[in-house]
Amino acid sequence: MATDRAPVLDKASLDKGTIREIIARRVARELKDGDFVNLGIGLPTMIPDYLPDGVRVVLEAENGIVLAGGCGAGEESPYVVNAGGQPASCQVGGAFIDSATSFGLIRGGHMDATVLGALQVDQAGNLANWIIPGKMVPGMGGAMDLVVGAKHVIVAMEHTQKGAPKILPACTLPLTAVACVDLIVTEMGVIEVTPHGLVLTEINPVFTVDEVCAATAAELTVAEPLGSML
Amino acid sequence: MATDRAPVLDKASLDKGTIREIIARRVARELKDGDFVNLGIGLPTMIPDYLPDGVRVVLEAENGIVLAGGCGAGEESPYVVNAGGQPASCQVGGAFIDSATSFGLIRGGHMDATVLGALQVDQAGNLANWIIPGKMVPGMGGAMDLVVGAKHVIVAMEHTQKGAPKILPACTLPLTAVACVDLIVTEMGVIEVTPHGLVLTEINPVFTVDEVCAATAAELTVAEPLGSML
Amino acid sequence: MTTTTDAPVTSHKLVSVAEAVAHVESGMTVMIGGFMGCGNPHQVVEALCAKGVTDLTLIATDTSRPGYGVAKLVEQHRLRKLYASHVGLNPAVATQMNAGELEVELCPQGTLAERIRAGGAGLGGVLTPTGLGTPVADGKPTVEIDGRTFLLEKPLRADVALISGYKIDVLGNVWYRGTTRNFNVVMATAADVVIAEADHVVPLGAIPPEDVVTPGVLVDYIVEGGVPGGD
Amino acid sequence: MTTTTDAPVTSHKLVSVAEAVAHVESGMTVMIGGFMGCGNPHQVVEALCAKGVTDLTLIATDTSRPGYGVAKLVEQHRLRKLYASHVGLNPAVATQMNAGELEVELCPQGTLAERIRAGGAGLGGVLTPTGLGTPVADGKPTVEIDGRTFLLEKPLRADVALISGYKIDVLGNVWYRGTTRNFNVVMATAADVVIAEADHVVPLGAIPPEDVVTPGVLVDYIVEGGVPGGD
Repeated sequence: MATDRAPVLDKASLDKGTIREIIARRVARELKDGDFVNLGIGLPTMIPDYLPDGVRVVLEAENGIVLAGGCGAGEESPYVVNAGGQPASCQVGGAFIDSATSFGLIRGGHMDATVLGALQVDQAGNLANWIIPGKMVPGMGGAMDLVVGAKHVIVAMEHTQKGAPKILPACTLPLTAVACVDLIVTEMGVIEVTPHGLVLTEINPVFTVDEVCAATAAELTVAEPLGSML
Repeated sequence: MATDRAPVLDKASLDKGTIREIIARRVARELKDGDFVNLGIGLPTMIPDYLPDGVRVVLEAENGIVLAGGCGAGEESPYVVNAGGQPASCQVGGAFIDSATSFGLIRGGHMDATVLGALQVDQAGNLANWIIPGKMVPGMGGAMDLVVGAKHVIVAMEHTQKGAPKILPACTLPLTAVACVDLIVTEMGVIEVTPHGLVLTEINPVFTVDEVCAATAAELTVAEPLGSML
Repeated sequence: MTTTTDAPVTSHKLVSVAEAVAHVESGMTVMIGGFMGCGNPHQVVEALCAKGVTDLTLIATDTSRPGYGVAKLVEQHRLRKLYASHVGLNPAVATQMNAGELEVELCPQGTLAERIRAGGAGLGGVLTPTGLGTPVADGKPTVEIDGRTFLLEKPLRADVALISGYKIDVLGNVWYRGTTRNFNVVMATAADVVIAEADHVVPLGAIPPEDVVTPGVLVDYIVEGGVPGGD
Repeated sequence: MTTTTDAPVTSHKLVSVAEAVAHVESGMTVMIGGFMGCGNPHQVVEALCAKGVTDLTLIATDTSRPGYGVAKLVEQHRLRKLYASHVGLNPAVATQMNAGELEVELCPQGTLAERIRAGGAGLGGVLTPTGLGTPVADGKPTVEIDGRTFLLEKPLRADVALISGYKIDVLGNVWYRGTTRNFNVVMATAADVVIAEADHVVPLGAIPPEDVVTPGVLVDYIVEGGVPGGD
């Protein structure tokens, strides 16, 4: 069973895997029992592993599964894939839906939360996560609809990109959506997007507030009291 | 089996039932094998009885049946009704659909023909068949969508209302839709709506052209040769 | 570790009819699925009448026939406003309209379905050719798109949607029998609270995931309603 | 009297793969259902490649992964223009884009689904909040509705839609397995000619009318395509 708190570590222990686990564990605590949730590819897919006891969420795969599940080795079917195109399953009590219905659920505000990565987030809650002009043009897939439609949009990402801040006063990359992000969870802390800007509400105790602020290009208000994200 | 021609009668034999049969028989010849068709309540529901040999149509009930059928005595189910709210069935090879899907089929141009009655039709193909202000306000139901969406809109009605013309230079009642009618079939003849106005293409030989024109307030061009509708 | 694949999500959606209608208050906007009574949630409608709410705004494709299904809400004067496509077979509507007791907005049936769908799918409105040049278009904006004109019809949502299904599992997944799906499908998407009356509550897995029509995530409460007209 | 209840409507929809792809000509706009190859009509795509058509405009949510399904049309340089929501897992797309051989219009996945649905349902466009303030909105009109702004996205239609179903009866009624329904459902509504590849052609009645997802009236031709990956 999951313990819903990550162990406190020292900075030297923060390798890639540990960072991802810290972020996934913390995001998992944002989800409530019964929530209908869409998780982006990569890190967000780790979140179900860290749900607190008694919390079950209904995962969507936006290509057409309500109550999506994994797929054991040898159980792959050419008929069931998830939104990453990987073999998947529909759990008992779930449903297969078509894409118009799926995005009706998403755009229509029926989804409690979506968790996804970002290239940049800014203090207005603007999100850039789909294109680097002249370089990466994979297409937005379902991301634009998800961040516009979900009730809570949680960005789960490493705080910086090779040391460069990703949390900015204003995104410089083309946006995925305007003023859509509610919460940013990184390995350094938890940041709420409020009408008055970004508020650091929890910190990873291996970092100081000054270190978090230094790694953040946008202005951060520090909540009092400041909680621990672990 | 149906003979696809009505017998030629004299005017005295034109009682209500005969009039309806003449109209239904003639409209039936407009339908092609495999056509997807919606028939309004009343007279249009008689049309399947007169389909020529080898012609089968797929009837829609816009409340949710593709390939709708009748319902024998004792076979009524509270789960299956037609668009008139009457007990109905779905034939083998049919489908039950929801209302948004049903009207997607209708509005989207997937329906080959719809046949319905009218209070008034005019020479621009305008149709009034749903409201008499201050008197009858039943609601338009699905009629407005049907006449906008179906590929062929056929009005099947008695030529006059108690002697008063129903085919007018311009409808005086509120419209169901603008320029939607393709063909008018009455007990007196068959009238095509063309960009140049109304053309009488077939006549019921018990009437003279003068009689048809006298019963029609709109101007009629008479096709040469003028066929028999029977 | 707890993963989502360990066990089905728990459901506490199954409630009594009385608990269900406790979510409907006077003055609310309520959508009710069905077509001429077929697919109305009959038991929930009965309970709503018994509860005595008034001044409802009802969104329904029709008002059924006297004494059957949603007709009761009209006959018992529970409505202040009605959105419908057809009211001709329930004379109480015309009587109350003429008496100034009931405001009626008539809406083409396909437009009504699409407005509700838009409300449930987060769309800003419906661009339809239906109703142009008719009284339906009065006072509504039009939009020109590639040389064609479309009427802009606004989305419809409700405080509560009351729907009916034949088989509903404990997570709220709905399978509809016959023509009962009609407006139930779109209405399940377009209300803050969705109450589904089941002819039969079935175990999880009884409806194959391919044959679920309304996914359970849309349904908040399930009422075991019994069967209209037997079986 | 012949009534429609005497016997099922006759079907001449079942054709060979070669006959089916005869309806696709160079320069046409083609929609192909599927998501990362799952639910692609694999046999029809193969036949289309073999036929040698070029300059197609393809509407598909993605371009799959190398060598699988619709990816082949890219790899064999059959496309002039592409509408898609995601092309990142098929490197041939970026290569051809950068070489100026392929024009790509990226469209949010939900907007793409809704634009196709609008095309099939006779709606003038889609009013969506998705894409506002992003490059997707460039050059597109917006509409203000009750104080909120929506992007007006135009309907999409095609000359031919190529879809895939698990069970298809001889009238063209389709039942989809698993996640294969994805874009197949809306695409079946939005093309002049709809060709459906069946994993299994089944007798009339084998799909209960409640479980039909795409009604046969939408399908013009059926190809018995065999099964992707066995069973």
